[in-house]
Amino acid sequence: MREMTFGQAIREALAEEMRRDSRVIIIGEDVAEAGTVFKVLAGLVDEFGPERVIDTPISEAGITGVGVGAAMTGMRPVVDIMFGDFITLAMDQIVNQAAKVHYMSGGKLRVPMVVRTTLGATRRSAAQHSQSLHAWVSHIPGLKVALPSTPADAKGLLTTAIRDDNPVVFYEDKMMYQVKGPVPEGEYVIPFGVADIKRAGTDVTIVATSSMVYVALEAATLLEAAGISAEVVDPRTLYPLDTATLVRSVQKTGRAIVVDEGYMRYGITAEIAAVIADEAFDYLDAPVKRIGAADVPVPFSPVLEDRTVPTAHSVAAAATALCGPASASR
Amino acid sequence: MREMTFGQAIREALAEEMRRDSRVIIIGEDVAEAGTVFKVLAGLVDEFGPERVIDTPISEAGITGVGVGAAMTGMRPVVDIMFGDFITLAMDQIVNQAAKVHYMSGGKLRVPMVVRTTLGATRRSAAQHSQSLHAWVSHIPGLKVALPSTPADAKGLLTTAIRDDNPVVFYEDKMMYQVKGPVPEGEYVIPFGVADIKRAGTDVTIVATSSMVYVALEAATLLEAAGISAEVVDPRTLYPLDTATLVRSVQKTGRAIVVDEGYMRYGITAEIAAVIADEAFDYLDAPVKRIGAADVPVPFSPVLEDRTVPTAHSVAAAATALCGPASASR
Amino acid sequence: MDIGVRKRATAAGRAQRDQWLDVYRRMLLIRIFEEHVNDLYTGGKMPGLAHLYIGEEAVAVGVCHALRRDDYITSTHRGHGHCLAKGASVDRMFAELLGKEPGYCRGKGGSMHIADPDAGNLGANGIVGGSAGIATGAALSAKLRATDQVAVCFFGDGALNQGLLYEVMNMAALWKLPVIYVCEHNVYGEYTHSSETTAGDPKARPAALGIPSGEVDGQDVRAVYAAAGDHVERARHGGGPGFLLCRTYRFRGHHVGDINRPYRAREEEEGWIRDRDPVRILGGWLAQQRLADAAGLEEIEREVRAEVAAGVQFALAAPYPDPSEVAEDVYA
Amino acid sequence: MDIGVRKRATAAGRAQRDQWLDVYRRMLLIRIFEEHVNDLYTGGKMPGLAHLYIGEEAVAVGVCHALRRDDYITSTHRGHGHCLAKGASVDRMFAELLGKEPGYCRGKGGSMHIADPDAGNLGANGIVGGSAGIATGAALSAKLRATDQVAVCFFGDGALNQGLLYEVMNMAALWKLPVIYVCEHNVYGEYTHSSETTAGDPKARPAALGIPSGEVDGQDVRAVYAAAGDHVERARHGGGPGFLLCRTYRFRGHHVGDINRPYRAREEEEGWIRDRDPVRILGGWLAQQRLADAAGLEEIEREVRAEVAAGVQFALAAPYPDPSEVAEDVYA
Ligand SMILES: Cc1ncc(C[n+]2csc(CCOP(=O)(O)OP(=O)(O)O)c2C)c(N)n1
Ligand SMILES: Cc1ncc(C[n+]2csc(CCOP(=O)(O)OP(=O)(O)O)c2C)c(N)n1
Ligand SMILES: [Mg+2]
Ligand SMILES: [Mg+2]
Repeated sequence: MREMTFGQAIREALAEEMRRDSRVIIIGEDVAEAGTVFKVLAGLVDEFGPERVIDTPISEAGITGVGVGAAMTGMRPVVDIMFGDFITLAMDQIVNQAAKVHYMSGGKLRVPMVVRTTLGATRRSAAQHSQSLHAWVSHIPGLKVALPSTPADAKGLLTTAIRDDNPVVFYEDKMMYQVKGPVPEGEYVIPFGVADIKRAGTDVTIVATSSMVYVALEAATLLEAAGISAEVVDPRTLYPLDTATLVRSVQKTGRAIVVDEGYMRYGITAEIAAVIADEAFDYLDAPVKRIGAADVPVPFSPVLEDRTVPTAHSVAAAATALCGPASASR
Repeated sequence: MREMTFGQAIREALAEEMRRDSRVIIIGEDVAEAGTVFKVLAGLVDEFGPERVIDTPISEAGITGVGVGAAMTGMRPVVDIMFGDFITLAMDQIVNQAAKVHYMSGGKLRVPMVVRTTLGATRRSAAQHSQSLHAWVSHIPGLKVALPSTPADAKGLLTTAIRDDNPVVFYEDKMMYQVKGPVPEGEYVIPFGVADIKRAGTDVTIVATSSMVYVALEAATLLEAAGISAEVVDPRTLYPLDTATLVRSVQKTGRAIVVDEGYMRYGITAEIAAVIADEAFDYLDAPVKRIGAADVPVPFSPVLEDRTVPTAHSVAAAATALCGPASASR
Repeated sequence: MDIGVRKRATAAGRAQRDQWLDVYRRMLLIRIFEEHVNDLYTGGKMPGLAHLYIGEEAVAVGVCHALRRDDYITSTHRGHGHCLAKGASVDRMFAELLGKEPGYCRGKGGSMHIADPDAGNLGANGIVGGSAGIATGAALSAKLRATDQVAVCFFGDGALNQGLLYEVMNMAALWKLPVIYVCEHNVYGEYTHSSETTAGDPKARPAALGIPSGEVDGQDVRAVYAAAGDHVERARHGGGPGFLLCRTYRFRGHHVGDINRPYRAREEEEGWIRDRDPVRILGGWLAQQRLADAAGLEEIEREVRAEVAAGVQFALAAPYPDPSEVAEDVYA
Repeated sequence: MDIGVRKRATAAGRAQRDQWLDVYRRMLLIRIFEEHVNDLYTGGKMPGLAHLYIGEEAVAVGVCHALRRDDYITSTHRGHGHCLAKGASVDRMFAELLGKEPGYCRGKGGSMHIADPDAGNLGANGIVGGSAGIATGAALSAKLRATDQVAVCFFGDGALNQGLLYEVMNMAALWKLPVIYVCEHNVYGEYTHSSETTAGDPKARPAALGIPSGEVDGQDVRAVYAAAGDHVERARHGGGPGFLLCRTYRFRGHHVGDINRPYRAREEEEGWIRDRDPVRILGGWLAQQRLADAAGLEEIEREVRAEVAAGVQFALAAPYPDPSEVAEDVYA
């Protein structure tokens, strides 16, 4: 299969869906000529014109609200919120409007809108450009949340997001745009709520999201050298969450670590750990462990920032600690 | 001890702190003459004047931002966000500004601000006036989060919040304002991060927040009749979270249920359940169970809304199910 | 003047008369509807909150009279009038207010969230100013789909201080979107006078963005209709957004429970109610123009009262939704 | 004229000369500082992003020259100039940009978050428009504490479209707060021309709220100083907020990595750089007024270059914070 970058896969999904469905439009800051600050949308305006790839003022609440209204009246907007940190400005439109319109109207109105935004640190961008705030929207009924880790998943999940009749918040790790991988040609759809086992293993389950999948895979390699066989499971969507696949994996391995780049406290890892601890209760040989961003605003200085993110070594160490005593007892 | 309502206790804490410290001011919509829509602040403007009890335009982001700036420059504002649902509009100011200023400035600036807001459903106020969104702010380093359940706790925790040099988000359940209880006279401070055992018990721990404490206590009474002794633990602050007390209780009872009025998914109950499942792993006789709001936008119709909130019966039923088989095995 | 012309003139006159009688009927419908809401609420039959539109009827009716059925509106917490003016039926409105199954939202929305997309009503909103984005997005959609639909965003004077409004008005101005922002300036936001919360002349705010901005007596439905009509026609033909400030007054409390209203003077209230009642103003004009006599107007009132009473009965008798519906319609 | 008067006149003339030489020095300091930032960045020594202020020096320096040290400012992602103009020292600035321990924020803030409260600088902000609330709140604080401090909020033309700005300007107008909103209109927000994002005349927006609103040539530091001074004096004496639109241009890319700049014409850039360089404009005026000669200005430049070079050396040699500091200062 042909290889392409994560960013190109995003672009391809958008281009294919825009060709297929004239209701699909893109709205955001510097999305047209500039093709976004990450250059992910480069060229789309040339093919689809400024009527469908719309440069906006710097008004995150406003453009999200405009997206909601357009979605309610026959369009399928893809709203671009440059940095996930800026979703703070659009929470009312996402949570009180987009997420609730269908329900509040007794099912009569729909909001087929995608909010594409980013997460992830280590770009030395400091506290307001580095957050992974995907827990907030995952908390809200009415929203769906996807966060692909590979170029193929990016294409498949974004296509699904655009075709979904509900508001979907779609998270891309800024550090992954250059990651390469095989991507199916033509229409490619991945259903929401289906986790993907990125690596099979038997001793410990590492649940990892977005770019943490790479951290987990690297950890798995380290662990393999130490004689521990790790299974890496990528939920791919946080809502709907494929608990069945997660639980099945842990029933097999008896141990689980959850890795996500957001904050641990009241975050993604809490939900997934709680679900596993509950549903795989009788199978667990050890408590479920969680790894996430350090509990601090993201600092600028590289020597500090590097201490805030999960690494293959920290994940491997946690897995070793988890398997150690139990392995010994086997 | 004299009795007063939850609302009166809030008012007393504010009045006492405003007398004690001229830097304390109140900013919000209809806080002055009207004393808020919940009448909680009635009379404060008469004592402290419109310079310190400031009626604002309907501008949640703006008033929060003004609060941050005032807090950075020598004042101690208490910002009133009428409904917790409207915090959606102020997330940038709370999360990207208030929570991070101290850290980003290398410790030089401080934001001693309290955001008082509300949570809780069953007022037939529908989807945009009934949410319990306290999980969001609990997720963010730099913020502290308190949610008292009794009038005395309300006074003690609000006093502490006002004296804290950090931004504190303070949640009051709208349905609790008329709840009465004893409240200490004069200065009364409750340290953050100290859970309170509202009822001692031996068979099951019910961790409950805010008004869910009453639901849990009622459930405990029902359970007592069924021969099950429930311990009700109120964390009182979500950050800092008194995990030691929670874990100690579960080490004793071997079973835990977490009840919070927010959504379960990626919410408060997830964090608390994950912490207990981890730290009390060797003591748990059954998986930790969670109870929260139904996973839907809050509906208007009473017949529907009543189905969305935890009740003493649903909590008691969960506890019975949890204790049943194990009790049998004892 | 030959007979043909006279006939045509008479036909035009009749159409003109029918039009204003219809407008009168609709204003009265809102008035009487709201009086019944008040009674249902104080009688303990309606849960939640009720923000009555009494006194402001000319705004919703005048503006919606200038709209087509397929034009869009967004509404507010004080939204019953907008819904009725845009074509909602009384019985399903009441049913929604009581949380009943045949309500417009199957009881899920209630007073603050009635939506009626069949009539172009994209929904009321419990967030002050919260629908400004939706209305603007609907206008963008109309433009992109190349229909000639227009969107109207109703909001109160309090909503003038929500930043979102300026963000979306800016986009509407830049992109020449067919949206009209209608500010219902009833002088108070909750319990605070607008002079304490709103600096400057509200009309100047959209004007600063290059949006044609006018002001009208919101108690005079014919004036509202004329002013709205200008904005609608311009918007419909590609001329871009408009802003209409309607000076009005809510005759009742912020919500039904707001009884004492210490924040405003009784004389002020009485003055508006006595001199500036939009229903009476139109009724007076109809009489003066000899387009209707007292008996005719009474006949309309009888019909309206019957319609409203039937609506109340319908709603009271209607079933609640099945509790299992609570989990439906979360996702499409 | 007796000798006393002549002496006083000469003293006044000297003070006047010294003032403008000082202003010149400060603008040049920013210019040369930023050139070194560029080099550090392209040389791979500075992590993150660098938004250079080159071309806009007269705005920060002109405004801050009208302020007292205890007055407040809030700054932006393009904030180095504001920091230096308000009194930050070059060495600790560079240290912060390199994430070093002696930096203004101990390396935690970096380019977009430098704060220097000792000099009244409440911090740069990575959220476009994000500091408008902070500046307004600082003004409220000054008013409540009855100091006569003034707060200045610097922001770009792109920030004109963030709703927060209108929410807080409204409050500033209502409460007559001592805050001046200074819009650095450099024509672009990132890669988009302001005409595509900003409807109407920006000055009209605050004017609509009743805020005195003016425009000035942002390349002429004396004009900026005069205009800012008027606003500051009014604000300081209880006259309430002001708004100053400074027409300027960023000579470089949006950030250092913005090399090709396809979104704007080379001629446009060259025209501004050739004709509208604020440092050269003041230098020319100083020479014309015989307040300085070429040698004098060169001497200043030598001193500034030495200061900046020393600052770079200081920062390069400075230690990183201890990694354990990562967990400090989350809570006070
Ligand atoms: C964002 C937000 N803030 C506050 C409220 C509470 N609230 C409900 S109605 C209202 C006053 C609105 O005033 P206005 O816009 O003038 O409308 P009116 O009630 O006068 O029709 C307020 C503050 C709300 N619903 N939403
Ligand atoms: C809320 C928010 N949205 C978007 C961005 C990304 N961004 C950074 S700078 C910038 C352009 C700002 O333009 P302007 O205000 O004119 O300032 P300038 O860069 O021209 O000095 C944008 C969109 C941001 N930092 N914050
Ligand atoms: Mg009003
Ligand atoms: Mg700019």
